[in-house]
Amino acid sequence: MSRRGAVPLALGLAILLAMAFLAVAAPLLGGDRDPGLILPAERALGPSFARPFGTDLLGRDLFTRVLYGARVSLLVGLGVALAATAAGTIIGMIAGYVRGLDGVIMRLIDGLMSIPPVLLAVTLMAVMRGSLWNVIAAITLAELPRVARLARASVQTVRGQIFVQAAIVSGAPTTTILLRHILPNIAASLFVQASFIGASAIMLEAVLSFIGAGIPPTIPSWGNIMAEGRSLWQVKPHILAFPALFLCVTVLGVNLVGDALRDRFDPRGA
Amino acid sequence: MPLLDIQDLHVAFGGLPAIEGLSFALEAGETLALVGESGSGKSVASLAMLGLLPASARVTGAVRLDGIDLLTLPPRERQLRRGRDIAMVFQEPMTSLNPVLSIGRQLIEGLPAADRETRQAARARATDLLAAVGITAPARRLDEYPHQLSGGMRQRVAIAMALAGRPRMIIADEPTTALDVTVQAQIVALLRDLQEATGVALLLISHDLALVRQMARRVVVLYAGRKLEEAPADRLFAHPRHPYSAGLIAAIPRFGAGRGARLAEIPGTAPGLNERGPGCVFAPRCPQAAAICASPPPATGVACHFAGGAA
Amino acid sequence: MSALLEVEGLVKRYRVARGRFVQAVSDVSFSIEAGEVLALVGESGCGKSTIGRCLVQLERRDAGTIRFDGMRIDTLSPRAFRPLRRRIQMVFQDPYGSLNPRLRVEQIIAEPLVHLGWAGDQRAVRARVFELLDLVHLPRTAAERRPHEFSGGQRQRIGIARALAARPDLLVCDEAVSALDVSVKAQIVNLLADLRAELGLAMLFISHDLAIVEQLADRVAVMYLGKLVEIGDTGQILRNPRHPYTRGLIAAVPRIDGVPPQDALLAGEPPDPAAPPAGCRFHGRCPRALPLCTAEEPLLVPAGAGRKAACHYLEPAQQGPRIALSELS
Amino acid sequence: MLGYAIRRIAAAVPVAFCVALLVFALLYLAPGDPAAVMAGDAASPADIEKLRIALGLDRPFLERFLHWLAGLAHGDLGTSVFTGLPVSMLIGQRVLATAMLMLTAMLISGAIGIPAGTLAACRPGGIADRAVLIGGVLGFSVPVFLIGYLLAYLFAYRLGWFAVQGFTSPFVDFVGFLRTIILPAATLAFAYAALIARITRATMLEILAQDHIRTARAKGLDEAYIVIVHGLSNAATPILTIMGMGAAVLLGGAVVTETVFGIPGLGRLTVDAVLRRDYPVIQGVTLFLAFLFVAINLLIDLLCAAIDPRVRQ
Repeated sequence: MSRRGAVPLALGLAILLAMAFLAVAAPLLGGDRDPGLILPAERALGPSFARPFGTDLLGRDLFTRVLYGARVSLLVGLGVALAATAAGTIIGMIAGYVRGLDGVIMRLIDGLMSIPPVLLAVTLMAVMRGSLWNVIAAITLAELPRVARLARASVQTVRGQIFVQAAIVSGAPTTTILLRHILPNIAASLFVQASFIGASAIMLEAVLSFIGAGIPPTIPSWGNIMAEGRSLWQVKPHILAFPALFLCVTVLGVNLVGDALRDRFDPRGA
Repeated sequence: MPLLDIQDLHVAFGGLPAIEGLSFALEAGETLALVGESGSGKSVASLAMLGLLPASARVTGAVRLDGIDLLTLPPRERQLRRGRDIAMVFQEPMTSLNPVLSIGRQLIEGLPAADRETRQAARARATDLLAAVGITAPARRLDEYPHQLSGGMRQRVAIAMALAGRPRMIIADEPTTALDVTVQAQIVALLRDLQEATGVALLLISHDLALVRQMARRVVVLYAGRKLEEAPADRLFAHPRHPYSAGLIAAIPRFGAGRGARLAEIPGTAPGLNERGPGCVFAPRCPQAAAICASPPPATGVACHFAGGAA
Repeated sequence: MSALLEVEGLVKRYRVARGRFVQAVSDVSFSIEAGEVLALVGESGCGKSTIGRCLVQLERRDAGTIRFDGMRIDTLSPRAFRPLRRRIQMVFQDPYGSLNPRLRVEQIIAEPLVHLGWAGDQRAVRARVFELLDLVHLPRTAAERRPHEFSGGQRQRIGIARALAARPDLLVCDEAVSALDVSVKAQIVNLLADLRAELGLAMLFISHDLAIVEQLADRVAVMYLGKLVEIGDTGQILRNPRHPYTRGLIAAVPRIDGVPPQDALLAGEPPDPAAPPAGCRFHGRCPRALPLCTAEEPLLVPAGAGRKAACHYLEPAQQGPRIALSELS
Repeated sequence: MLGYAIRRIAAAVPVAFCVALLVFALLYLAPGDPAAVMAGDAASPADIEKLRIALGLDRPFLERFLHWLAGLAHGDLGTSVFTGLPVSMLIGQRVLATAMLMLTAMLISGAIGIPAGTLAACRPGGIADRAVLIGGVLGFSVPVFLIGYLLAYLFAYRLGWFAVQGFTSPFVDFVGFLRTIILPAATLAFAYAALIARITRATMLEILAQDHIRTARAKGLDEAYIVIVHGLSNAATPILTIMGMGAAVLLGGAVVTETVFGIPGLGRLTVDAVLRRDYPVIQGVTLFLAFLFVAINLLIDLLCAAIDPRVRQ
């Protein structure tokens, strides 16, 4: 069992560590180039030794910009995974344990879930000024219902188990039951879910920026770089290709880790 | 020649033996019980006979039906014998029927081709089968779904399904365990009546000695994957020769013994799949265990160094 | 004199679907004296487990009163009930599900000690845990291990140790030995009998196994479809059942020697509890049912020798045993 | 069945109401002043105030919400600030392209995902199983743009088999429709097929291990018959349910796919409205798509009830 999941897990972790390294070391690896440095003489160059990823329409170095873009993606992925999981778990635990609130909370969650996450995030971003924190907030809200539903379902499953009833008979107060008996038994599935939320958030940020509703264009993010390459995709595909490839590999890394963890916790896999 | 002849059956999962060297025979029309507690391998044995174990199981030995070894048959031929030669009734009436197909459909699909030449003929036969297992308004039940029936009714349907292929023997794996006592008694009576009426042989698999006592002529006692004793039921219950059989019979709560009567215990617990050595598997819990018990017990007769050889 | 536990007119309903209710427990009354074992028997769905759950407030009763030591407990809020949990404990059926797989055995057994006001220092708790492990015949090394390292019987011992931790006066055993193998079942039944004698425990022993009930219980209460149909001294009831259902139940018990009297076998199965029959709930399966039984519900009335039964046409009281039980096994 | 349908439809009403409330409240509560955002950075405070009054943004929440709801009841989703056209009309013009895109994507994904997942479950560890596992990870990891541009670059730009941009109605020119729809639908289907294959595999693995499958085998039935009739009939409910929830993936993916392939659909409408800060359009389209999602799931629940007698109860 540990053997089967070991290779993908190692691969996923390696990808994530490499990306994290690139993101942190972006100023060093990108040389002295500023990701925002505009060189009109060097517009839309193809990849070369000096400019491994080429340049964009304004003559900015794409390699440097892609490295800086990793910062945005990882920050969004991690930020949303943490925020959505924390908030969703609390909401789900309340809905799953306090019977009176369940109906109201779940109708609202169902309503929120009926709006596809991309659309919800886009809508939110339409009203808010584009900024990294607003993007994280919008995506968190879009991903929240999934976590809340899973948490609620898990709480209800565990809550129905006899050891929870035994704890009640043993006089354990509600906080003890939630924190000692229920939370540890749902933590594994929430952790797995958090990794998938992270992957989804990285993807969503790219979508938002790609359609022009995300991070402001002044900050290099993979979605922004792709948005800039959109108009010339037939003749200058490299502008799109490099950030898309990085996005792909990063999300793959997160998904590999998530899958491996899920297989470890629940071999049936859904 | 016996109807079913099992020789030196071994089943292992991932190198761990679940059944080791099981041999017994079943005559046509006979009722034989395979008795054991959980982990004894009794259900594994029944699934091995039908070839229903997962591919990860290693099965060796011989399961001869009319002299033909089922284990060496090509999968397709073996599949055709299931339901026709050997049918099976499972323990859980709540889960052993398909919840989304109607009772009629599940009955009819198991009928031999000759019995379902036309839709009407198939329905008529299915109705007869339901009537035979004591289901009231059988024609109406054909269009109902399992969840609309009570546990006892579902078990009757499962028995009707086993009869559908006109088999020569039925394996009943804990057929009454999941049922309430009053319903249990009804199913026992039904199985006994059906056997009398059709002459089908019955291999009863159970942990319940009292049930075995009521139904079986002969009994094979299994423990930790090994056969410890085989005897006619009367003799086994009167004079068990293996210490485990004796302990098991003594441990049954006796109705009518009166308040405060103490049950005979067998200390300890049965060994897991990875805790079974070459010696007697019961020795760690056996009151008579001695040094010799670390060596393999006699291969024939009662599997005990102290039981005095062949039975 | 007041009993340790007095239950009167207990009713528990469950909502099954839009406006449809199942009356799982319907107007049930009984009492348990200090140190007495009352067995609650019946088939699945008869409401016996629900009663146990109401006693420990895992369910709230819908009507009726529950008195413990003369004090009314059914109306207490969960918070107010908590001090009483020390005195009423429960052993569950499923030895696998009833122990939190993530806790060590010591933490499991100590849970009532921690929450029910026995809190001494760590050392005192540990000493009590060892005492309890000794009591249920488990090695003290078990304290450091986790539930999955134990067999079903050993787990059930852990569950019993937990229930006894706070030194309760009343133990509710909900099918506590049903899930165990024969050879292990005997161990646990004997353990419960010993503990009962040693600690003077009162027990509500919920079971469908009449043979075990006979060995453990002072009195028996028989339930059918949410109703109490017969209650009284164990020997009396099992030897000379006066309610036809009790008689059928006893006749259905598989016996180690030969076939039980077939004439007493009950036909059919309990009807849907959501739509119980009018009149006597048992009339559809009763071999002796008469028109009165479909019209009028029989009351639980004295039926001689301190017992009660709810039937319009009681089985005749007999001097000697009706079924020669002692010769049966 | 009828009773179930009525109950299920009745249950969808509060959800729909919550959706409406949420869509409205999100735009109301979100930090930032729509009027200020709409007017742009150069606008003076007076301009912003004028716009606010014009949009009715100065009224209290409840009044605005009720007013909006009343409009909804008459099919009035408001008027586009940018084009001056009714939002319902804009949606009406573009709904066909999106509906066709989603429908085609659903067909492609179902046709690939269900057989693949079933085969994978029949032989765990086999080739199909590996393919589904790997395809599953890739399907969730490869961004829609990458597949979209890759397919467009290869099959439309380089090979010229399909149209690079645009959409042709199937009622006008079916061949033209196929030339415009296949690439975007395949793009959209990628993640959805992966989802269906995965859930089919997981569900079938679970069901093939159930007792009633053992019963069917003990009856001597053919293995293929067991998998298809006994297995899939039980797996249908969970698979369909996940397909319904996964429609969110399709709806979200449509936003990107329509941008990549220049399809004049609802996704494109949303993107344009966002870029122009055209709030009534954003609100209208979001609500419409959310209702569509609720309706798809309602339909799927009814389908499940038709298949599984237990659901009907």
